[in-house]
Amino acid sequence: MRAFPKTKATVVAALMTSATMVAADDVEVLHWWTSGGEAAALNVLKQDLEGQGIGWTDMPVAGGGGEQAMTVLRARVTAGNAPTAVQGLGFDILDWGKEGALADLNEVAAKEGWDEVVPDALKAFAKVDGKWVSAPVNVHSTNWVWANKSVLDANGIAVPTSWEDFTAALETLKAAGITPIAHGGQAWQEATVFDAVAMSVLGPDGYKAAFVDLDEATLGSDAMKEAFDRMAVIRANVDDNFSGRDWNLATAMVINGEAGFQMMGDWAKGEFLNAGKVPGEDFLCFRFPGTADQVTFNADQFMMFDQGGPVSAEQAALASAILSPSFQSAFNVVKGSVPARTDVSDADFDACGKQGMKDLAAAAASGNLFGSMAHGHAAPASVKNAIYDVVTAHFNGEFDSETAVDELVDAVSIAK
Amino acid sequence: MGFLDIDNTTKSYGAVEVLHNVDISVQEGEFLVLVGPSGCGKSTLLNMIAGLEEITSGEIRIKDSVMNGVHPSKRNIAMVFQSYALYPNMTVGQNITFGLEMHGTPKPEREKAMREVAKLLQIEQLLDRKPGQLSGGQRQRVAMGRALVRNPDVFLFDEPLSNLDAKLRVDMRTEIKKLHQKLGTTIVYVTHDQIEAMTLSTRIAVMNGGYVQQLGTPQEIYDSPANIFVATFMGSPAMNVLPAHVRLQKDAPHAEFSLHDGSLALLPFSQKNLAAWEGKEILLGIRPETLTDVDGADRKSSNIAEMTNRIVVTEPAGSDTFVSMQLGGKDVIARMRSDAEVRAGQDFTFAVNMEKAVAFDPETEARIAP
Amino acid sequence: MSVASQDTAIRTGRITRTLIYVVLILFALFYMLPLYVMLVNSVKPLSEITGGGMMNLPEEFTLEPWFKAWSSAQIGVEPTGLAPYFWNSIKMVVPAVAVSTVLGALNGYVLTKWRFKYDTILFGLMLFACFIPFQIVLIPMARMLGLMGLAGTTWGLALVHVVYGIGFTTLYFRNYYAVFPTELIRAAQIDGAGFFQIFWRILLPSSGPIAVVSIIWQFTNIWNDFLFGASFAGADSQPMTVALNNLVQASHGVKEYNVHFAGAILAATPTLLVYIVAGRYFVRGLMAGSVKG
Amino acid sequence: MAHSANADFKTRLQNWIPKLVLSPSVAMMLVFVYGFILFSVYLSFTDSRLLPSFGWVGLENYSKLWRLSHWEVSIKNMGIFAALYIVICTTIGLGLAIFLDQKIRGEGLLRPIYLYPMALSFIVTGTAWKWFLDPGIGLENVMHSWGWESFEFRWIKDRNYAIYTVVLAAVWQTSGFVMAMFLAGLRGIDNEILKAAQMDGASNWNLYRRIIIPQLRPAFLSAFVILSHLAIKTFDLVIALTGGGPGRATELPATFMYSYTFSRNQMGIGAASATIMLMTIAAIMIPYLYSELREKR
Repeated sequence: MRAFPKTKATVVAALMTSATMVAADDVEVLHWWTSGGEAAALNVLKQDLEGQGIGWTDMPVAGGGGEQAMTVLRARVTAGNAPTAVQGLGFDILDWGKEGALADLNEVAAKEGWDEVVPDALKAFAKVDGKWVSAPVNVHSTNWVWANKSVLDANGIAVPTSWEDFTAALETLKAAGITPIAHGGQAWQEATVFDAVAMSVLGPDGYKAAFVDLDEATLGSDAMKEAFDRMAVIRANVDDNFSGRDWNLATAMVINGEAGFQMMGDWAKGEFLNAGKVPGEDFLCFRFPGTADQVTFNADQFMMFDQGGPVSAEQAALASAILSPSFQSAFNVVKGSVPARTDVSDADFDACGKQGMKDLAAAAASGNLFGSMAHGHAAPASVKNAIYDVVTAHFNGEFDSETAVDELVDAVSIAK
Repeated sequence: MGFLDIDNTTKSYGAVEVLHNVDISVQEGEFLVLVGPSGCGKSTLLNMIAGLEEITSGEIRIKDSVMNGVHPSKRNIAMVFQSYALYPNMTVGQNITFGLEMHGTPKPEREKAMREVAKLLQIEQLLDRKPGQLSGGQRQRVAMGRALVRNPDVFLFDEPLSNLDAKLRVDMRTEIKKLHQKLGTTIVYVTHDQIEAMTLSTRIAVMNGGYVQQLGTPQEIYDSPANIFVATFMGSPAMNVLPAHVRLQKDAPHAEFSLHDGSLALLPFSQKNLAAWEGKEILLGIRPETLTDVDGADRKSSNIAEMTNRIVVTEPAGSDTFVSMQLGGKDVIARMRSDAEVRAGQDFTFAVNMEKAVAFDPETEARIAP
Repeated sequence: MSVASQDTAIRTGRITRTLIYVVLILFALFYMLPLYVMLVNSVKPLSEITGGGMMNLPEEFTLEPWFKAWSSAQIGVEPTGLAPYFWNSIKMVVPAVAVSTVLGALNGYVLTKWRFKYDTILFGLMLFACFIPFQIVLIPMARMLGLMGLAGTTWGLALVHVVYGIGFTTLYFRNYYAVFPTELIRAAQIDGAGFFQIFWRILLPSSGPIAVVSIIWQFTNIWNDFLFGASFAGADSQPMTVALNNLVQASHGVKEYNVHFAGAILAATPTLLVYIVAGRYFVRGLMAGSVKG
Repeated sequence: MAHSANADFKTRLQNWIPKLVLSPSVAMMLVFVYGFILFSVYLSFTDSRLLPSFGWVGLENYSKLWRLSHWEVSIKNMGIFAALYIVICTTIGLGLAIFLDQKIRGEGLLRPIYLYPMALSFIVTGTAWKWFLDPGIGLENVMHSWGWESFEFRWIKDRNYAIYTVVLAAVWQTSGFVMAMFLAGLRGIDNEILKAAQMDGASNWNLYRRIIIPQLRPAFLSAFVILSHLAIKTFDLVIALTGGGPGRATELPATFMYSYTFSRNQMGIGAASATIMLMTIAAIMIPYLYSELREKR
């Protein structure tokens, strides 16, 4: 595809011009935020727009962390009927941008000074060829560990800061008859864990070389084998019943004290809060041991699809509303993530939220902010899924770490 | 020019010709029966008259207008089907008037016509029933009613009686004949039953292998069959056919054939033209009713010959007794009066009415005498 | 065409019969199991479910999840429940089922009673079309709908379902009409009925059993379809399955399983009703046509 | 034939109407089925990723496809799944139909119970099955709570056995439908033949084995067609039940194709797998269709 960007762009552009659009002053929004909290947060945005006289046509398609919505999007674009705005993640945005399907938001971006307040690592996924094409909503960071404080206290475990501490803690919990790690056996969850483990083993440079540059030497290195070995250790500390479990059920195990730790993105916090738990008192959040300075992130954004011509007033209004500090704060307080711009007040956020914002700012400043491989912010979907295949197969015991490394190199080369 | 002309008509499916140059002219008021074994093409011909099958070449005319390519409903014909083809979802009344309705006849007229036909066929009490609630005979009447109500130029019947039991079949046969006599309409009737053909028709077309083998009155067909096929197909029991040699004795041609013990019988022909066949083999056709006991022989006949032969089986059938024997190496059946005293194994003297005997060319199977 | 007598003439002994009943009832339990799980858990408060004991009867009976699923669950931005989507589905399913059934009937009629050269090959092509995996048609279909100006409309969606349904409806009706006496068609022709008159007056009134099969088959398939519904529906025409999916698959947040199950049963109600009401005729219809080859 | 020009308008129209009536269906089929199949086959030779693209790459997608262990797994799974699914559904369907045909009291109640799973989509029942099969909350847990502590049923968690749970759920969904087809077949058999065979002294077993089951050939064939078509299209079930897991242990060609075409932006490979799937279907169906349709001529 990259070999023929130009032809592709014209094809899509041709599709776009023949598009039949929703009524002039409506925005049609394709998204997969259908759970109560998310939808409520999105409703804030909707009301904001309606206040400006802009109607909101809702097009929710849940499933597979947006996969289903991406399929629908493809059908819509092919039909020449692209929605005005579409929730998008990482490389999907870049791919659509390269297809020439997205609108140019530079005007509104310049007016509102987005370039100054959005971290560079995030901008890499919101701009294509120097043009703003989508409006980031939030930043999730994915290298969190969630722990049940009373379980840790009861077993005399302090917050682990190194792999060795961590394995020792796991041993202690196992000996105490508690499942050390709550885990849901789905490919993306395993990849989320692998993300953090790889970061801790390979370090920031190695992580980038392996998952962003797709460097074969790094992918096939001994360090990578070490990462797989650590995955095996984690697997050994997961209960037998993990396969196919939803992430929130794994979180529930930590909440209920059946398990000690869970490695999951910051959205897990909502589960604790919903269960009436208080951060710092009932549960702990900390970065995966060995990744204290790094933040791997994924960011939800709204891609603005080219409606044939200059960006419409409605799209600009929507983008501007998304990036307004008030919405960023209101939304992210609910969602558990942190704002996409670094100048938002942390007043409304809880302890974990405050820490998240601080971490993000620090990581962004020190060059330690990385797109998460597991969540499609390091490599394109094909590579991401190829890595999923290997990680999940290894985690489920299909092959050992050595084979896993070979498979990884091979799978990435096919998918590249 | 007849009322219904079938003029040099053929029918092919792809490369296969199934009807060969059929030529039949039917006069108004005639009752033509197409008879033959299954697969002989008789139903195809009927369907071509009806317009249900296309005509490959030739012409079919009704009342002098060409029917090729004319839609069935525009030919002013009516048809009674073997399965009666009553519309299962309609009442008897609706079945009868459906055709009129399709032709745009106003309702009062339809009702009137329906009443008349129902009265004629004595099915008035059935008008509100569905076909599923009727007996076979009743369905048959409804099917005829449906045809009659249209008052068509030509009636077509496609084996209408074959789904009825034996007794009903005879009754309905008579009924159809009466109806024809009363209404005087032109009828083309397809059957494989030669008795129906004989009893109903004014003329018969015997068909086989896609050819009309013989077209004629029942009497002609019976007495002077054009070939062995017609001879054996028409009549029950079938005509006996046995190989014989022609011998001249006192200049008169005689038939010579073997009896049960191999000895030869020599019977005189009535037809002198057979002298030309002297010494050659022919096939001799003798109808069972012309092979009787001496007392039962036809008195009016001028040529009764006698021979003695052994009886193999006797089959008393009430009105007649059938006797089988060996003649010319074939099983041959004779028809006796019921009181003839015969028993199996007996050597018996038979009378043969040689006036009615038929001779065929063994090569072409065509009749050579009379 | 006549429907043969009901039960077999085979006789069985007392012990065999008891065994047969036991097996039949065991299978009935097996088939009922998931429905039981769904029903029982849809009338429990969420806490009882997450506390385990999936098979247990509810300690506290509540219809709350049902009301919530119907009218106030979060489907999109607004907490509308499944109700509006229910009508979207109806608006799509009814025309799609009607059109595909009528087309199937007409096709079956032509293919059996108005034979022409190569009709068997055409039918074979139609039949083979039933086996196309739907995933591969998404993109080209989207383009076609866009070109026809039907993208994102209920009509477009109905068209898609008609297209991929006529193979089966044609199969059903063709097999059924194949044993329908051709003489009836001929009689009607002689009576002066045209192509459509024969169809409406003669054939269709006798097509009840097979129409039931075709309608059941199409109704269930179309109602339960998710892939086409999600891909080709517009924002205001998303069908029930897409809404249910949004309810069940909500990515982050608390999973209200009781509401999910209640919604699932609600979404399945029309198809269940169709099976219960028309199921009696279903076997009869299958008997009359589709399994007779 | 000179007179055929006289054929009245109605007659000529009548000759064309059947073809006219058939033509929309034929046109739709040619475009929306065969056109799309050709398109998809074409895509399998291109470098299409996110959207269709027309850069010719020859057989590259196919060679990549066969290097993917993931694809091999899905092919192998298809073999296991299709074979077991078809055989078990047919067996259960036939068995239940025979049993239900013995003048059973309550048939009117049992029949819809057997049939109803077909009415539900797997978006609906997938979760219920997932729960039921889950050792933590499902059958195993229930058995334990009923006191059978040693009971173990954790196939869905075991990558060697998970595919069998997919079979189980699929059988649950369609065996009732197959039952209905066989029941219809049984009801269509002439009872006089059975009576005759009974007088010949055939036991019930022999009666079924020698007389009845051979007469169900059309029902077997219909069942085979419907089951194989469902087996090939099985998609929702896997997504809802196992999501293809544990690991990738329950991937099927349909899920493989979907994920490569739509989630992984490797439309070329997805199209290649679709092409292979279609060829497989054709290899099974064309001989069947040929024999079926030729017989009916």
